[in-house]
Amino acid sequence: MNAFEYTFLIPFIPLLGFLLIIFNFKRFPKKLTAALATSLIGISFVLSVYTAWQYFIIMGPLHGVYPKIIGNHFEWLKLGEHLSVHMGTLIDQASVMMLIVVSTVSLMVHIYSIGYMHDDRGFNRFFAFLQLFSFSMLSLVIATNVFQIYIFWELVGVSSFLLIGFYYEKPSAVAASKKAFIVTRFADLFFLLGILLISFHTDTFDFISLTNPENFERFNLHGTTFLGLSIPALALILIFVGGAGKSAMFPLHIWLPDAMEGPSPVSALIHAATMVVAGVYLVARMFANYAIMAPEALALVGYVGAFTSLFAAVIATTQIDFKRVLAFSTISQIGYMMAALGVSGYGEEAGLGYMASMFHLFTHAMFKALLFLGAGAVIHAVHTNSIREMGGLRKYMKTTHITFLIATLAIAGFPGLSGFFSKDEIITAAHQSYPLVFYTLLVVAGLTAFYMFRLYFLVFWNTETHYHHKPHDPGKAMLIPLIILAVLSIVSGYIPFGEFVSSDGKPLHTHLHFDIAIISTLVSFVGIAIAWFLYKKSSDLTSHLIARWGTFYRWAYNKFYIDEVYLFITHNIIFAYISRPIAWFDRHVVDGTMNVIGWITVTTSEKIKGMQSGQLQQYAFAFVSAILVISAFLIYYLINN
Amino acid sequence: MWQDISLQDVLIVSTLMFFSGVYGFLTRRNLITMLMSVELMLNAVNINFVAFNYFLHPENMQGMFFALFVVVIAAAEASVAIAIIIGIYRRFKSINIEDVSKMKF
Amino acid sequence: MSFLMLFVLVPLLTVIAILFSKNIRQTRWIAALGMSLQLILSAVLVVMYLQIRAAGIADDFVMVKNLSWFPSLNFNLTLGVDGISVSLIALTSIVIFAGVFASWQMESLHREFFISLIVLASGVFGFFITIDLFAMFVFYELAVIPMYLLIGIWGTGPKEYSAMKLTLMLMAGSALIIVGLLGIYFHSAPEGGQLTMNLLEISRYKIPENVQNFLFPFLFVGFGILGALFPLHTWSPDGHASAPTAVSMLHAGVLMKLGSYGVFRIALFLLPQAAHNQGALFLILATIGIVYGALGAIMQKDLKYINAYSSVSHCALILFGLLMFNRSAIDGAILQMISHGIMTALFFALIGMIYGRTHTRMIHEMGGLLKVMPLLGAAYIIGGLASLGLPGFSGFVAEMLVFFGAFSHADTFHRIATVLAASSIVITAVYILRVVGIFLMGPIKDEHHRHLTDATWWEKLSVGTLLLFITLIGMFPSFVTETLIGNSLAPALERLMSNF
Amino acid sequence: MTYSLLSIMRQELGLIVITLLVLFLDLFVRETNKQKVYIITLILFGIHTLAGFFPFEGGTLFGGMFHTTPMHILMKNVLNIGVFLVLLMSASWLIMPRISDKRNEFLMILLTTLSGMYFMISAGDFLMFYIGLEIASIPMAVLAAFEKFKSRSEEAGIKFLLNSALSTGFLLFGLSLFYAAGGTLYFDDFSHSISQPSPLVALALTFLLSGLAFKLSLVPFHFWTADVYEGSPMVVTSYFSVISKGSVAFVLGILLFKVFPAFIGLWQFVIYALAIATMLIGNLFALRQKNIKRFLAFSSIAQAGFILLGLLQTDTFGITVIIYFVLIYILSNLAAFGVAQAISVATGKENIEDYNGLYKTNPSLSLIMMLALFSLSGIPPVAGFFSKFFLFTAAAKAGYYRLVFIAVVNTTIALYYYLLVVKAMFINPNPNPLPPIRSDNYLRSALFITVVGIFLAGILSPVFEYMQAIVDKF
Repeated sequence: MNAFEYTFLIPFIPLLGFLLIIFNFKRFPKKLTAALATSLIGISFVLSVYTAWQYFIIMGPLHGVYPKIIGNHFEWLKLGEHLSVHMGTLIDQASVMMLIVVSTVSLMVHIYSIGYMHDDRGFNRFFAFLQLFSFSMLSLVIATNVFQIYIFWELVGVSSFLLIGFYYEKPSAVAASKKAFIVTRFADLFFLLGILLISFHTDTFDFISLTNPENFERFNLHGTTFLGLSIPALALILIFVGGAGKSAMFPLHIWLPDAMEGPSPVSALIHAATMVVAGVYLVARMFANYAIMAPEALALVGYVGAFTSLFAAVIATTQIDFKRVLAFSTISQIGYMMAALGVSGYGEEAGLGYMASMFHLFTHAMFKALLFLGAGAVIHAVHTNSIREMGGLRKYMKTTHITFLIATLAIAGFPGLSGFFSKDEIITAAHQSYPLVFYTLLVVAGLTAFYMFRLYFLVFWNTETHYHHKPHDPGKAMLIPLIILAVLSIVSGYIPFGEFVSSDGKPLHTHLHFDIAIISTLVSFVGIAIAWFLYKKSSDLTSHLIARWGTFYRWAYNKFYIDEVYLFITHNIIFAYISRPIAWFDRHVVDGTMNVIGWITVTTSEKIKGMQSGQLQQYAFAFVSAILVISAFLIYYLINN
Repeated sequence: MWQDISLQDVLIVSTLMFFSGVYGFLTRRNLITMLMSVELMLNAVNINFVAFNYFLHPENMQGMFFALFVVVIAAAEASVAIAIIIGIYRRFKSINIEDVSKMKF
Repeated sequence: MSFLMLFVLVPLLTVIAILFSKNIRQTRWIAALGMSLQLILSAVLVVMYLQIRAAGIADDFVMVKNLSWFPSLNFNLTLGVDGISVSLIALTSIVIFAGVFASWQMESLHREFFISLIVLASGVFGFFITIDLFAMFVFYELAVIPMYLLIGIWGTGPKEYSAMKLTLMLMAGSALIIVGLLGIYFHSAPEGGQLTMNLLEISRYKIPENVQNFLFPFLFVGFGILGALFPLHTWSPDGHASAPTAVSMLHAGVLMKLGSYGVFRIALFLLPQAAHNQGALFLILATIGIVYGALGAIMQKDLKYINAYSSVSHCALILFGLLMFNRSAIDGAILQMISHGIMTALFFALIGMIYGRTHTRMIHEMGGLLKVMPLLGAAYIIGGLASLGLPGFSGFVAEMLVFFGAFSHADTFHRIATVLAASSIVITAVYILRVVGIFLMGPIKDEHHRHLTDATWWEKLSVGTLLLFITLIGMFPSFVTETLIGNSLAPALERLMSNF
Repeated sequence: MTYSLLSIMRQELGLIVITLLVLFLDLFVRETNKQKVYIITLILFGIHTLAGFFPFEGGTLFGGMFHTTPMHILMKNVLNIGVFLVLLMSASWLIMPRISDKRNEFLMILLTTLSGMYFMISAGDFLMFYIGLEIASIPMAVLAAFEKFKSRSEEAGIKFLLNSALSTGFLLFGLSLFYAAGGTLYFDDFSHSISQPSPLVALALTFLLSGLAFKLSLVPFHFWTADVYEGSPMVVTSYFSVISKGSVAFVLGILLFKVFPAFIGLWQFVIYALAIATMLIGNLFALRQKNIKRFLAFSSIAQAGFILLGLLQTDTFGITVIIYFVLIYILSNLAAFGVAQAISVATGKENIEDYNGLYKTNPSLSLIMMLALFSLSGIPPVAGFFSKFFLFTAAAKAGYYRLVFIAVVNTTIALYYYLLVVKAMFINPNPNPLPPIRSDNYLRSALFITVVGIFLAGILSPVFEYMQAIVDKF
């Protein structure tokens, strides 16, 4: 018996909603669907908050450590002698924090979607999928073991597929959904191999035993290695690849910008706040393993994160699609979180990076969701995605403007807003041990401020375009989430996060590092200033700059042609040189062999027909020769034996 | 005189007869001649039976009797064959075996 | 009179009843009734089986009943089931039940069609309820032959060619099997005594190793042909593409499982040492088959071809799992039999239904069908997701069991094979999503398609039944893997492992 | 003595009595009553067939020249069944113009050949065997040439007769050599007198086997088969392909197992090689036949190759399997010929092409044909499967796994061409299929019997077990 048995309800309530809606998707009126879905996710939200309250406040740390509690679980499947997969809920710092994030954003998006999707034919379908996603994501975050994570990992993947391809009549949406699914699936293959490898050596999936440093001695981690890596390093790198796929780390990031084909609320929920950080969450879940068993794998995580962060930020500065800028920004920010994990150590003060990463995950979820929802509101109002066709919107969409500004400031690291605090912790953590990462992140901070304000100025200031319909603020259903999230974007920075979430369960007392904060703030201001200078009003300067930096700009604008590389590999190499030849080979060689066997038989039959000449004497000749041959053979045989 | 004839001599004759029968059967185109060749073969066999009986197993008469039966049956065979050959001649206006090959392959 | 005999008698009676039917209405209702009864019987069988196991009876086979057939040769009709055959019987009745409803509108020569279909099914049932090799072989052949007529008469496209190829290749497989069976028969009593075809009695002794080595390829390849063993799978794409809906369903769904079941029950179970000696070779073929089938499916243009290649890949995974010689992999392989059986039946049913409306199976000639027929489209997508191994559906569990089982071999050879096999989950995703993207999503390509209707009640029933089971197994896999199959794996495993 | 003669030779005597009766009736009845002679013959022969099944121990006559045991009687019974079916099937043909005036001759000659086979089977020495063989084969030439108004029939007759004469010549030459080697023509003495094979024996064996192989139409002694089968009237062809062949198979079995067991090392080789050649060549030729009779001729050549699988080892199981196989083969082949006969008599069509779309107009004929072909190719649940499987079992028992494999692969090839006919009837479209055919009751009852047999003789194991029990006693 424990106090958290009810936690299984948190994911199951949305599942119920999904089933109810999907089986009645032709029958339910829109209002009923909206009310049902929103209230169900609302219940989940309340339960999540209650859980957090109970876990962090009522229960608090036991002997100075936050315990990991199995809410409830049952054996789902036995995999071999020792291994079995359980389904259940694991309540600990990270999962409770994630519960809050997921249920909050999900609730906001639900409310927002009531307004956003109001005129859409697929209203019921949309809410069903949202519920499905919420179920999968909530189950993922409270998974008790890595295999359960994998299961729901796939399910969130498919929900994401369904939602990206929501406008399935649009070829680009179909292509995007396909791409998202296949790229993440590709990464999941490595995740699966990682799970196979690590479970083979540790005989367990369960986080409680798997990530407990006291158990590490008992694990049988010796064995053949690959490329000189130790077994845990290999396994953890494989798992990280899985996470990288879902979290759109370089070079597996290509699906995320395309995923913006989905409706904006989906982008906010899945591709900004929750699913895409699953990779970070996964690494965080197994952080003890990374940090203690395979520091080299963790370093890789850090470098990949930092590089991705920079890479995506550079691309973001050139994009003109509203949501794509945000998508690259998301990639960049997740890179931040990954980098933070990578630079972190395990336990006590060394675990600052871990805490910072989680902190940033939390705050980022709030302001990035807000940004996307704001983008949705704008796009809803002006019916275009291109920021070139926007401008001066601050006059028409006041509330949207303000909330968007708050979010932009938050992501840019403006002092006092949530992003400022979390970023500060990350940069501090990097500063301690990884100078390269530290400088990269610093540059990225500046770039972030720059491209976000570029976006902001281009959309809300700059030259006003001529609009067919006068844009206006959206209705209440959409505004309320914006406002709530804006508030959260401001206040969430003031949560003493380290007290609640830390690498080893012990509360971590953090404080603002002023030296670092000042530097990073300055960098941000520089970014903002440049953006102000270039984009507040339309000027020729930008085109001059673009001309000056022509090649680089073009490369960045084309996302460094990574997509093309993939396209080339898949279409021109795998499809054209492997799959098509195999199809050909199968038809003509393998099948051909069978046909040739038949052909040989028939042809032989045709060729030997002359034997049956109709001439009696030829028959007799065959008769006599056969006798001679057989008797000669028999006599020879007899004599030789 | 005839006591000097050995089994070997007889066998040479019979074998020659047999295979000249076979040869005739294979090469002659006339149906009647082919029938005659077969008779030659059967008679060679008869010689064999009689000779073996006389030289090797004189204790009973099995070979002799066998030869007698062969003669009888050969006669029956010949009669049927001639009947059919006559029929053939009516149909084909020929008793050349090469003409009698409507069915083949 | 054994309860198991009912599984052959009910189809037989159904066939006789259909002989006297007057019109298509009667025919299909008789068929539906008969096959529903069969479905109920299977449910009863599952319950009975569980009760027997619950009563603590731990025999390898239960409900064993020996009906003397050819006493002088000791060929008997020995009935008996274990968890594996029980679950496959259940699979068969599910698929044939859905198949009857999927061919509800079979107008031409309807009586002959349903008779052939049910004869086919009774062959399959017979194969699963007997444990005497001779009787098994009789039923096996019985199941193969109606296929020729079914494809040849009611098929589409190059049906005669496909039917002929399929029949001849499978008969060539039988040629190998006969040699293997006779070899086993004549070595079934190494210590003297009566020769026997009874699985249980043969398994008491050890067939000499050189004999095993000689016979194993015959049996493995022989059954492997039906189980789509690379490179002898080529009957499958053409055969499936040409066959009428219910036949594709039954064939890919159940008949191909006869092959894998035969491999497991006969080749591996009776010749364990040879399996170890030669396993690596066939494992390579199975691995190639997995990847090859999946890659081959990517560039196909015909819906049925895609599914046929996908079946090649999935069935190769069954063989792959079986050749891992450990509990979870074999468990997974058998679950994969069931899962693939239902899944592929679902696909073929849907393809048939879509084809019945659009009169084309070329994916590029269709588009946006999801909008026109949301139920069928959605079912296809769900089937596709199940096929690419999405958790919550049966395929996922099966694949995971196989991979985990395979991964417990720590040597490089098995590792590489496993990684390659696992890579198929990505390729599968590629071709499934490709086809879904082309013909279900996107804009409507053909204006005529705009007015097509969605599923009728019998189609819903057919598809719904299959979907229900895919999901149920996916949600509660332990019921199948542990309760049904679990303890029945022990005898085979014991024999396979005893060599270590 | 007289009494024992009557009882031991009762089947032969019965048959001869029936034959003579036909002769006399034919001489004395009026033209209008000739059909009644046929019916009387049929009834008498039916009684004769049934009487054969009374259990009887058998015995020996003429100092061992003639002997009969339950096994011999079983063989004769199997042949009787076949002949009875042939008689039933011949009814519709016998009333055709230009045949009807000599229909009773046909019955007589047919029964005469059967009596020859009886003697051949029951022979206790080579003389009796030879006489039986010739009684069985010379009238066959007459039967082949029975439709003498057709040149093909005449051609068939002469081809059969001359070829048969040649083979007889060799066979006799072989017998003379055996006589030289063993000094006796009695089987019992013979098997005791020589125990070591010599080159002379090898030569003699080859000549003897070639004579029998000719009758059994084994490759390469088979060439006459197709031409003769095609040219002969359909009924005669069916008689050739099942009864004549079956009887020779029995005799071959008896000779190899009872007379030459000492030379097993020699003849096993020959049988092995002939089996492969026969199955393969028979199948390859059958592949491309257009005429149903020629098609069935080559198929029957291939079937003869399968019979050899049962002859590889001298044990009772082999003999049982051969008898069983011949029974099933008689039933299935006669069913196929029966259908072909019905179509041929009604429409004169004998080409496979003409069968296109037959199922539409003649479903039952097509179904019977299909069953027969499935049985011939060995598909369960029809009887052919069981007989083939047991043949394979026999070969495997002798250790010839590779031969079994080759044989089964040949089954696959055979299945291909059998399916071609099935395809013609069921699948091939045809705007003008043959009209619905209504055959007479005799043919229909014959077909009914064959279908029942095809279905039940396999699944019902007592048929096989009955044979095994009888042969075991031998």
